[in-house]
Amino acid sequence: MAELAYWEAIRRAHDEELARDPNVIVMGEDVGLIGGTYKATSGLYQKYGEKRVIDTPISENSFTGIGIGASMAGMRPIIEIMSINFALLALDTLINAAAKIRYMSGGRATCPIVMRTPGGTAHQLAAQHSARLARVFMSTSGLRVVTPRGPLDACGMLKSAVRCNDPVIVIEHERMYNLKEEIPDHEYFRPLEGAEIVRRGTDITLIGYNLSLHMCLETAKRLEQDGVSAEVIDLRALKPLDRETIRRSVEKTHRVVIAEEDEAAVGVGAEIMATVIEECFFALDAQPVRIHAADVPVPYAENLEKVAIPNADDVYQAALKVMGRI
Amino acid sequence: MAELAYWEAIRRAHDEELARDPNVIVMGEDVGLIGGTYKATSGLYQKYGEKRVIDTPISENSFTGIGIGASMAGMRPIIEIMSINFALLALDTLINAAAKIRYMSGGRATCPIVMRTPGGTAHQLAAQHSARLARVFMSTSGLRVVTPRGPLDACGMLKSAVRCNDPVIVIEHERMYNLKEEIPDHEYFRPLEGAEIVRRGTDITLIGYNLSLHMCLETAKRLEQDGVSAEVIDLRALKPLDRETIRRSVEKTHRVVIAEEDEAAVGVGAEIMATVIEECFFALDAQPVRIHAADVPVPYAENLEKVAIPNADDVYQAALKVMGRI
Amino acid sequence: MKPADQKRLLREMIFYRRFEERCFEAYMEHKIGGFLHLYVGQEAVATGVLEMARVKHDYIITGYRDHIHAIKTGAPAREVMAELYGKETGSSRGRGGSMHIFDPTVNFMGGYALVGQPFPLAAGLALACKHKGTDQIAICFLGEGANNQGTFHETMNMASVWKLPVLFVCENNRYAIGTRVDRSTAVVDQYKRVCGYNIPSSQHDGQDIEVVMESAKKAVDHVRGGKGPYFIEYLTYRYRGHSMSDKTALYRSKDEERQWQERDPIRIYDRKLKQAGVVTDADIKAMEQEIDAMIENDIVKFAEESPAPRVEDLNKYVLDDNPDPRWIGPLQNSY
Amino acid sequence: MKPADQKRLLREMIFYRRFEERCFEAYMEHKIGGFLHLYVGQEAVATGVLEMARVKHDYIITGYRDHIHAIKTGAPAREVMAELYGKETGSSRGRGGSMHIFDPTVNFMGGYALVGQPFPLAAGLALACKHKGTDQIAICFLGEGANNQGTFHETMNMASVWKLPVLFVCENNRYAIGTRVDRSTAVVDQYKRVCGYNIPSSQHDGQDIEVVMESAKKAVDHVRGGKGPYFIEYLTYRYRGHSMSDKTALYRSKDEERQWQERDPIRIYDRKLKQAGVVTDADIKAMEQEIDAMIENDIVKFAEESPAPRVEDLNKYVLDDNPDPRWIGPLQNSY
Ligand SMILES: Cc1ncc(C[n+]2csc(CCOP(=O)(O)OP(=O)(O)O)c2C)c(N)n1
Ligand SMILES: Cc1ncc(C[n+]2csc(CCOP(=O)(O)OP(=O)(O)O)c2C)c(N)n1
Ligand SMILES: [Mg+2]
Ligand SMILES: [Mg+2]
Repeated sequence: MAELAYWEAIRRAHDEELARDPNVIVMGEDVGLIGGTYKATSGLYQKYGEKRVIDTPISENSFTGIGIGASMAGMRPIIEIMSINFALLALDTLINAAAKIRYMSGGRATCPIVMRTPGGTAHQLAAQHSARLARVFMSTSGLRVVTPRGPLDACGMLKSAVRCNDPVIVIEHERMYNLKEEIPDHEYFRPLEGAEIVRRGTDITLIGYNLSLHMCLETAKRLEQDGVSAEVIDLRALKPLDRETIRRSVEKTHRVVIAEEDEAAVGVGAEIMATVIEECFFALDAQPVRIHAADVPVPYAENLEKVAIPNADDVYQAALKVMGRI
Repeated sequence: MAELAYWEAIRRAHDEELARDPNVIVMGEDVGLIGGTYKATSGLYQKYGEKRVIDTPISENSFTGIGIGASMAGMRPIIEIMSINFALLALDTLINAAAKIRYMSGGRATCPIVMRTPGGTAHQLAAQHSARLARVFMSTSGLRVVTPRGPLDACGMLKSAVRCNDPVIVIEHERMYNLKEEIPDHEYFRPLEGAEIVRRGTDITLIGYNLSLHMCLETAKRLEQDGVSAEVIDLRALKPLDRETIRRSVEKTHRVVIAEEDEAAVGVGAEIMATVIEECFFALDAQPVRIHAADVPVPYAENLEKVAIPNADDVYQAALKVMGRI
Repeated sequence: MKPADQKRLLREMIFYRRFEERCFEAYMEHKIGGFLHLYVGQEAVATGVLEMARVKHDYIITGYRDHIHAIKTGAPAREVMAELYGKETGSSRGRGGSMHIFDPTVNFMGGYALVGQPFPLAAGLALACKHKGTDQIAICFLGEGANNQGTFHETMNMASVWKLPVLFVCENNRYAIGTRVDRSTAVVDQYKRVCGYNIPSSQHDGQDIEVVMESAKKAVDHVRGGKGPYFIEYLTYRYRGHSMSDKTALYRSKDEERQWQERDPIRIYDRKLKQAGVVTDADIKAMEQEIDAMIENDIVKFAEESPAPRVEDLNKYVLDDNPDPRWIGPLQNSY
Repeated sequence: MKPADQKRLLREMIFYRRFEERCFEAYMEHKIGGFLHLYVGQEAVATGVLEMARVKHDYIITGYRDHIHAIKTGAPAREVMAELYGKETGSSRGRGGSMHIFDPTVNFMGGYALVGQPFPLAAGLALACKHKGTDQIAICFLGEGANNQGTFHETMNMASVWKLPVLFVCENNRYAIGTRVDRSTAVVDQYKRVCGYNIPSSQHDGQDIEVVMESAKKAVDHVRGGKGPYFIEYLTYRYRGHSMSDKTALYRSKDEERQWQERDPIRIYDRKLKQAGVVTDADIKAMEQEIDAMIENDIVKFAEESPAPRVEDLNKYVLDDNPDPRWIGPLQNSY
């Protein structure tokens, strides 16, 4: 076991898959020569050459489409979109093409691409660099969407994504790339489906994914000191969603807080809330609460940004409220 | 009062606004010479000329961006995107630009555009022509989103949208263009905010918008024969959402069914469900239910399409279930 | 070219014409639904270009006006018709319909409804060919209207920088729905629009199949020879409306239509072959009868008699229906 | 040009250089957050082009590397600095930051973070000018990397078809982050890339402000004269990394950097003016001192002392804060 940073774990997954399968290629802006904005592909261009690790022009919709076309002919492209904000430019090829080709061809054509991108608010990057678009992909049938919470999943899920025959969207986070975790030295995989109970508890269920999972973990620790036993679920996969794990947990705890970093309206939190209602309405002892960002484009000014996006304390306060403690 | 079809009502709104304000222009593919795919702009090119009613090339992202730029300099462009599916190509200018320019300029620049587009499944148009993307716009702060249910709102809300200083997304529906309704002969406006109780009732609240509102109305009629008094809410505006009207209704009826045409995952229905939970959890006597499409790209074959998208009977069955009748 | 081949090509074009006209009828009878875009008038382009390609070896891709491209590539015509009928035996198992004919068994990689979307997909197919070192190429057929989409520019640039083996065939039929090319486009000669990408290009008559074949051969050779992409433009015309609901009178004159009718690719070719003594009027009549019979008795019959998809299969083909549990799960240490 | 103007321009360029360097320092001191893209090395382009425009009359728009374009257009430098400090007195009220400087009072219509997005916005501004029949034009400054975006193609075509009064200024500094232009682009001379749109274009040295002004004048005259769009390319160089975290050593040589340092626009111009006897070394020294003092005592002081936005105002500016109830509601016949 070695401790790796999140970006190193992604890099390792790329490296292993590139070494194994000549049909694996990597594409994106500045993923090659300079190794990626977050170093997630560093050294690979030098190791595998410019035909395998391809620096693209600033043409998101079409380089994504090229990856999709290549995947239809047997390649396994890993496409990096430098920031999820730019993915809006590539939604035609991702949603109108990749997500639908298998279905509309009656299963005769497939698009086994992986699209990786950091989504989320970093620090003062303002409205055009702070999008959190997980919801858009999560609402698209024909896609898989995963959100690795740390290096273990970042490496193991990316490897599974490359092997899987469906288009997979991997949503990372600019504020998680330096997060560290021990991961096995030997090759391993982590499945693309299934929520995970990352902490067991009996009094309340805290549900998060990606960065918001860490807010839930922090909250659980604080709640422990208050004598509240919180169960924490990492959704891991937003599509398909593991409704069963959510149901079982809430049926046990009877209380739930859902944390996400995005704005409320039609967000992942809304879907989880609806899922809780559909799966275990009568098991609830308190109104479920979702924690989310303010309904504003993300402001630049530090003080405004701070109140615009949620933090661990917001989750904690919500949990206290749901527990009837305040 | 004259009875107008939905497309005629839209045409009339265009005509009145073009006649009134020289800064109003219309842009889109085939909106000019041939008068639009759904005739919504027919005759206007001939009446106002090619400088006011502009046929654009097939360049969705940029002609939308041109409309946005023009609006920043005082124009009032009404942009038609021929089908909401193509709007995925224009999300960069709509979401990254129009929705955020006012905020990120500290209120100093504004984008008073209107973007009209038909969204929804028509008849056997298959996966790439059946998108229902209301959810994407509804989750974008900085936009207004409205969904006129009939000619009265189609004309009156479009006129309000042209006058309003915010970017407004108007979502129409291919299966509603021939729907008829009496509308006043004199000029009138319908507000861009506020849900509307289109039928009063006491036992259950049915919530819909756009096409799904009509499923709710049909259901209410059937329920009446079963002795159930259904209240029907037309959301009308998805953003900002009128939470108050939803709350008051559900507090009265204690039961709710939400109907939408889109897939479930992170859809408008999820947000309405979450809203109901947040606003009146303790008033509920039954689990709220959402009716939605199957989680598949829309198939071409008639029999498959039929089961893939929801219909009025689905809403009716759900209502019976919520009423404890089945 | 051998007379037998010439005769075969004439027969093919007549077949394509009749096939499309039969689709029109079936649409009127409500047997076919959705949008239906017919290829009538443009037959020489797909027929001629694909005659010069190595079908079932090269990758072919196009837009929504795709029936004939699919058939000439090798997709069984009865499966194409069954697709239009929304049947389980259809090219796309009834899931795609007219705009989305797929047959990867012959490397026909689909018809797409989003104007401009096939450009990058084609370049991606070509990237795969180049990567694997085969001598396959990708051929992308699209209309002149599609060239205004951003994907045109982005893809031309990348195809050129990476020297991808892709042939772009522009079927310039002068209209994008109701918009005549000069009303939407600064440079109307489409082959001139690639000057900013260092891609060779040329423009040809798209109504004379021999001209099409000769020019396509050069283009295909260029691309297969490893010299990178090529862009070829054919001047052609669609005789019918854009789709079934379109009224051409709103945007073009009867006169113009008549002029182009005189340049009908089938008439041009049959006249030529008759003059050369390759076929007689009687041959053609026989051909037509044989074709019509085949369309009715084989193609339409197959479509009519095939079963619709089972509604229980609604959720099939959304994702891989038999995924490997190692990649998918379940997760072991959860509930 | 009068010596006084020459001297003023030299002073302006020195001021822009010092302003950006002061931003760098403030960033290091954590006074400025987010992404910061500096214009050091490219000063002659914005200064020269905008000198030839009618600022506060014409519309100006650009990308994220926008401080200097804003200031030269007439946005108060202290408001730009206050914006970087995230203050309520900032150009964008602290909401936008470095990448989103706005000052519509002088028709500076913003900096944008999405590469390629300003192309259509600029054409839209131009459409408004044409529509209103004023003699205003729109000027769009972007890098060479942006030209690979689909919006470039789509916008060039529409600007040309509609003969919009828009000047596209391409600041070709050879790199898009770490990607050298020839690694991403089939035709590296950017002015040649508009050949497919019937838009006149030209390429010039971007380091010599007199060359910039002369060429820009012609381009501006063309556009203002109603002849439609023009595309002008300037060859230039950014001396610093793309943004603050960028290490240039990963993609370019010290040697190359040194060569471009020798073509520093400020040195070129001060040498020229000294030779012509317009300024002396002492004048320049005095200028620099005056500038530094002004930056510290006026600009930075203003930014430092200005208040941050009030957190209660978080929801301001999302939509019109004082909408007309006739359009917005409430709806009368509801609850
Ligand atoms: C992205 C997108 N925008 C608009 C449309 C609507 N549309 C369908 S076909 C078409 C015209 C295309 O013209 P052209 O490329 O010349 O092909 P043709 O129909 O003439 O074969 C348009 C605008 C679409 N399907 N996709
Ligand atoms: C749509 C989009 N894609 C990618 C990026 C990331 N990005 C920011 S600047 C840049 C390079 C732009 O280069 P160029 O246009 O030459 O401008 P320069 O930075 O050299 O001034 C890239 C790729 C972005 N901001 N937006
Ligand atoms: Mg055409
Ligand atoms: Mg550059």
